[in-house]
Amino acid sequence: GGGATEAPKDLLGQIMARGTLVVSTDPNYAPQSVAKPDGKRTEGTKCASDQLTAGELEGFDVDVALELGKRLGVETCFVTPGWDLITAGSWADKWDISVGSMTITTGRQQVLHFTSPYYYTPAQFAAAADSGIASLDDIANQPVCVGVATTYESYLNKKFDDLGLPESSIYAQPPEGVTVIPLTSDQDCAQSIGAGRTDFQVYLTSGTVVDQNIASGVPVVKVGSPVYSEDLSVAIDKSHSLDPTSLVSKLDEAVKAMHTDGTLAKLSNQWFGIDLTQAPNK
Amino acid sequence: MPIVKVSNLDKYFGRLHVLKNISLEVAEREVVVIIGRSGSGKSTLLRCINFLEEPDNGMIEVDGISVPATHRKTREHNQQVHDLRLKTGMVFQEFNLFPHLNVIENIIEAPVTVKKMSKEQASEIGMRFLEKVGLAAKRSEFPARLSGGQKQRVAIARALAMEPRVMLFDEPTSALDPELIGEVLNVMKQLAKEGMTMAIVTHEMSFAREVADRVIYMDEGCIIEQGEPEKIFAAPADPRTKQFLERIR
Amino acid sequence: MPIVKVSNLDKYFGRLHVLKNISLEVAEREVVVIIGRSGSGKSTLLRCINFLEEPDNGMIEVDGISVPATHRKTREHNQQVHDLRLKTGMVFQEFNLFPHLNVIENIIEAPVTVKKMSKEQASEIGMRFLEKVGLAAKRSEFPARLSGGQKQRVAIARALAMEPRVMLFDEPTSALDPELIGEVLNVMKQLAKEGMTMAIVTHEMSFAREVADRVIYMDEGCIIEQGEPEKIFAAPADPRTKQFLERIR
Amino acid sequence: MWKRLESRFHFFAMATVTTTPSASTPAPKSQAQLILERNRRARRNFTLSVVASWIAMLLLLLFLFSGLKLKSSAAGTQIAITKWVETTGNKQKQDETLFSLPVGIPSGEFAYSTITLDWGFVGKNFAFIRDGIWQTIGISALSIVTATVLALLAALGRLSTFPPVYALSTFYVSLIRGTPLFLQVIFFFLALPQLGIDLSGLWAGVIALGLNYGAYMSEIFRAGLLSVGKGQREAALALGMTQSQMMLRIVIPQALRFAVPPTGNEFIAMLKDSALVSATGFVHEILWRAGAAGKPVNRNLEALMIAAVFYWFMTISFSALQDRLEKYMARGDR
Amino acid sequence: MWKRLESRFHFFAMATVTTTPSASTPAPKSQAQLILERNRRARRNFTLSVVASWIAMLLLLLFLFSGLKLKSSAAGTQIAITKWVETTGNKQKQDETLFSLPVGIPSGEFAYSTITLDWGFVGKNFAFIRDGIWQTIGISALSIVTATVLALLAALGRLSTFPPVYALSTFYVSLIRGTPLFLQVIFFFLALPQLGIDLSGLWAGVIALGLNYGAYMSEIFRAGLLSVGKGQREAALALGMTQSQMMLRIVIPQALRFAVPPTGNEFIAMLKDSALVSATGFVHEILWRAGAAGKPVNRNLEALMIAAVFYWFMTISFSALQDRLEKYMARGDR
Ligand SMILES: Nc1ncnc2c1ncn2[C@@H]1O[C@H](COP(=O)(O)OP(=O)(O)OP(=O)(O)O)[C@@H](O)[C@H]1O
Ligand SMILES: Nc1ncnc2c1ncn2[C@@H]1O[C@H](COP(=O)(O)OP(=O)(O)OP(=O)(O)O)[C@@H](O)[C@H]1O
Ligand SMILES: [Mg+2]
Ligand SMILES: [Mg+2]
Repeated sequence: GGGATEAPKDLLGQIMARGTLVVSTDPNYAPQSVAKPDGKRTEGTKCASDQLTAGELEGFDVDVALELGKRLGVETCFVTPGWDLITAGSWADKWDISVGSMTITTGRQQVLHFTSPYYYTPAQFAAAADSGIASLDDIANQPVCVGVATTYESYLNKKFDDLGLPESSIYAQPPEGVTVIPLTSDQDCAQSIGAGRTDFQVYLTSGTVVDQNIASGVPVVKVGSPVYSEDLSVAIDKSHSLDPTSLVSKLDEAVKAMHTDGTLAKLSNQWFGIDLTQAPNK
Repeated sequence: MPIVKVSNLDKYFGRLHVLKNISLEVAEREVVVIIGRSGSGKSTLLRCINFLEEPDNGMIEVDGISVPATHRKTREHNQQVHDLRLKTGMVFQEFNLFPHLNVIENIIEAPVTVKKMSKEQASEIGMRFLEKVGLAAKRSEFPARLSGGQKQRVAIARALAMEPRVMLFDEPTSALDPELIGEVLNVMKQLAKEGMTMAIVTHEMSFAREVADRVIYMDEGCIIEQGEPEKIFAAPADPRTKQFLERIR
Repeated sequence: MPIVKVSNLDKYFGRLHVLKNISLEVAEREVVVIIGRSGSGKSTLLRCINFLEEPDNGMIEVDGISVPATHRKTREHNQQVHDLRLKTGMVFQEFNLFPHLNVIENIIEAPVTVKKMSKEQASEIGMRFLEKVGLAAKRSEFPARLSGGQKQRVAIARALAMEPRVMLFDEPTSALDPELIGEVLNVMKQLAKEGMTMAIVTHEMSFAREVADRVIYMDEGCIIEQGEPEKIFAAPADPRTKQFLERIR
Repeated sequence: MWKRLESRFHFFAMATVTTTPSASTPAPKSQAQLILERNRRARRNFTLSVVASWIAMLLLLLFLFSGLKLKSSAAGTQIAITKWVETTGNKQKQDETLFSLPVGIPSGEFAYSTITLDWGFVGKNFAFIRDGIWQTIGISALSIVTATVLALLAALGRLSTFPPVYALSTFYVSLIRGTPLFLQVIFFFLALPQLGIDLSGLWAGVIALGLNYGAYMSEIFRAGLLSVGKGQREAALALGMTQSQMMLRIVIPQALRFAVPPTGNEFIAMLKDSALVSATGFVHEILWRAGAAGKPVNRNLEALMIAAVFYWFMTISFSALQDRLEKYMARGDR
Repeated sequence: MWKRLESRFHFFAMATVTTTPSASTPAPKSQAQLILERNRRARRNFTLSVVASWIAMLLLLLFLFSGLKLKSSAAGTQIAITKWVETTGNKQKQDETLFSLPVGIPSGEFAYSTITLDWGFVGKNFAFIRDGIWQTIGISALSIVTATVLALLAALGRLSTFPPVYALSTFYVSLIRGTPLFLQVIFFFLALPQLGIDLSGLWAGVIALGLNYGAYMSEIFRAGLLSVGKGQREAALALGMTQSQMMLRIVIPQALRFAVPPTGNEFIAMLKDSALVSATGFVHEILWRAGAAGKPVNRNLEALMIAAVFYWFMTISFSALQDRLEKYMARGDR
């Protein structure tokens, strides 16, 4: 919600007047954004009592959001609505922007403004370590798990229009004859395999998630090289009651500046161990 | 001038004509006992007098407040019914004490909420009537711990505490063990002696004989015959009355 | 040889000693009426005879099956109790008809489930007893549509359909309107005439006088005196009996 | 609601039949007839007013989701009802006035807008979401049967005098009521395989739902069992029935009747909780379909509203069924 | 469960006091004393057996989550209990035998493994998840109060003879019971602002939960109101009370008592449903914290189990409170 005393003309004005940038993020993706178990509320924060502060979250997205706030000259506060609510737009002015590794898709562009991408992730197949699946060819005619309503689901279903990615971002055609098994989130796929379920052996998600799965001890391996690359970007609600255009261009400038001055590359190396901020070219 | 006057009362339950053009007057200080077979309409008549049942036709008058039957529950009608109920006290077969309140709370509930009496004043009056029914010692007991006879005596005290002009009793001893009937009837006899106007539905014929100024025999929604108890019990005019009295021993 | 033999029966409810070393014999074809004040233990005695209450001490014998009181519910004890219950029929104050079954279903329920009789055979026997209590026409009615007197007569037919050797009645008419008491007492008189052994708790003194072979007066868990009805009613030996009989009219 | 209205309508049907003869013989009506008719009229008026109020509220609800806008116009002497439409050609949208009401007096500037839904999406996905009805009903029905059996066993266990049975029943109820249904579904789906029990998504869901509702319903059933008076048990025992015969033939049939209304409540709740089973990914009931249809195109609210319409419809149908069942079970009460 | 045990323990306390004098005077015990003692002993044995069974079941539950493995070894004449441990230095894991039981006879080859939890994760996140308790309790308490008020109003409305009130109450119950709680939360959070009503995440959740549970509970309250016999109402009216005095002073107090146990059931369910409020992003109760802690590191089950322990604990505490309340309200029954 707002908190300005004199009615600001647009969203950017409201943020400046309020002194806080309210960012929505999904705290279920390591290492993009994670709640710190031993997190402490930042002292002297301007964030409302039902918002989280810098001290309570960590991760790549969190650091990017903090940096954006810094460049606007305001404090960054976080809220954690369900992922569906964020991607659906119509935020009812409850928060200002989303910094949540959101892929730019055709559908989302109808309801959200996007800045230019702040990084790119490869979409990566992974399979249970003991499944014997070693190449993309082995995946044909297998059941494949994805998070419901993700770009991975659209890709497997060959709905490239929904995906809305440039030709150059797609490295490989989807395997033939797969049965798509959409679970509530990408994480549930790895979890099912980890728990010893045998309903499927393969899943498709972001390469960063697979890395994290492997690191946390789930017995899976990467299958083949990435199949496409997603442009991930900051999103702003089109239906905000205040005009968001100046905010969008301001954030776009900030993202571009963070690319050029190496801030993003540094953060990517810090959290992922590699630089994912360079635009893909086949 | 009668204190209760029932004129041309009709009552239907669905298609069932339960009271058929009943007229009845009760004089001040009179004790009327109503007898009759099960289903003859005795309870319904009593319950129409204080509008626990809405009559379909006719007029009820108690102590100068006369309320005609109506099917429109206007504000005015409701007010009249309320005033009329303040003139009458009722005692039920099943006692109907409020189980969540103890004895004295049961008694002062209505004086406090209806008459806006202070708790102290209501308690004082309540204790007076509780003593009258011989239960002053039970003032803090909950109803569940009383015997049936004690419950009914509290119920009588509760009705009396509103200081009504007429008391209506609907089979006050039918739910009691034979041994406990006596204590309730004694309280009622005492009330009659003190001049309370009473209308009583009962199967206790010896009590009726002793206390009643007038006995009314009802059958199928009509008053068949009425008169002094000696006359009714000794020489009923109507064969139905006779048959009923024989059956009930 | 007596058909019912109660020996040295003790029963406690918590700390309350309700039956105190009661011994009692009932001969075949004998009608015993038990009277006494409320709380004197009449119902408990009756209910101990068919082990609806587990006695704490003593022994019950019915028609050759003798069951000692025990606090260990062994399989053997349960079997004995079951056999004993087949020898006794019980009629309660509150009828306790099964409300989800109609009249004839109420009656054949036990013959079919307990005695594994076929439905046809059970219905035949059931109808015989239903005729006996004069309710053959009501065979398909649900209990809720019967009057109290009819309910109790069905309850009697239900108990009889198990062809017990002894019938126990616990205040079978106390929950009835005065007019309806007669029809139930008539059925019981008929039963007595046909030679059924019966133990009856009741407050109907004129009935007791007419039907009982022996009247037992209980007080505070003890049998105070017993004897032929003429003797008990006309000249009770114990002052408590006398006082009780006076109070109850 | 329906029960009450239904009995009213039933009453009308009767009334029509019985008043016909008096119409053909225009004899003066008796007092009884007049009173009967008056009472009947009062009841009918009540029913009609209730139905009218319901319709009014439904219309209000529809209006709130119509996307229409009330605006004062012409210096506040008119109220315009406008609609936000896409002007052909460019993708811009703008208000189009549908009609305006003159109010005469200037009522000041105001604008009241309602919720705009994408009806194109609704039309396209209606059938897809609808096809989940059978899955929803299927899961709920399987689960409620499981739950009923478990609840009955748990309720009987609570009355047992054999300590392990008593303890098992209280432990089950406490543990299951004490932990979230979501965890239970996940547990049956993800943890049981580690114990060597591998359930399909559907069965993991059904068993978890059944266990969960069984625990809650056991309290209902226990109340039902206790509601059957001591007299009924004693009558059965006195007739020589064993404990189990007494339970099966006398107590449980009566307890079930007492338990039907709250069990109906539980079933209605379960229709919606059955959506949790979708979390296992192998069941595609209404709410899953709503998510699948709405999320990719960001029409979550629309999709949920479609699902809600079906749920509401199912609930009302089920309530009607339940009323019938209650009436049937109350047949001994007439 | 607790109620029953508690009253038993109460009984022990009394018993101890009363048996003391007989110990100091070693007179022969009367028959009454012997019988009393026998009955008391039987009751105590029951309680102890129940407690023992509970403990056994808790231990079994713990064993299932212990990660221990039963394996036959030494040609099937021994059963080994082993644990899957990280051998220091490398990240490899392997079975380490804790101890083995000789069974003597060869029992064939078998292995039974239980669920392995990551106790390190549990230790690290326990406090984080625990801190959600107050949010959970707060939302639930606010919501149950809202729900109680709404349920009472709706139940009274159902008894109203004024058609719009009757219609409103039935419409409310039907609509809310007919649609999913999740939709209602979303509606209050994101759709209502379009109608000009802007609620914070917490209040949108509380109001949605309150409305939802209010609808279900109204049926409970209606049953409660109906359970207060006609005689009570008539007695109140005959004493000159108005309809509202009768309701407030006589009927509702008795109805509430009847409604306490099922309302307790609802509150226990609500403790868990309150998690839905987290979807708004502004409330961080137990289940949200469990998700946030567990999902990023694939420790969902562990996180949920921690949450479950808290829920169970809250449920048991609440049930104990409820028992007290029931006893207090039953004071007129003694
Ligand atoms: N609320 C009601 N709805 C329908 N019928 C009723 C209602 N109350 C009473 N009746 C019927 O009205 C008739 C008269 O009933 P009422 O209770 O006045 O009789 P009564 O003389 O008091 O009988 P009893 O001695 O059994 O109390 C009976 O046929 C009864 O079934
Ligand atoms: N289940 C029980 N638990 C505790 N006390 C009981 C129980 N049943 C009866 N009592 C008590 O035992 C005593 C004897 O009761 P019983 O019912 O046998 O008396 P009764 O002679 O049949 O009286 P009434 O004429 O009132 O039926 C009473 O004091 C009663 O309160
Ligand atoms: Mg009557
Ligand atoms: Mg008795």
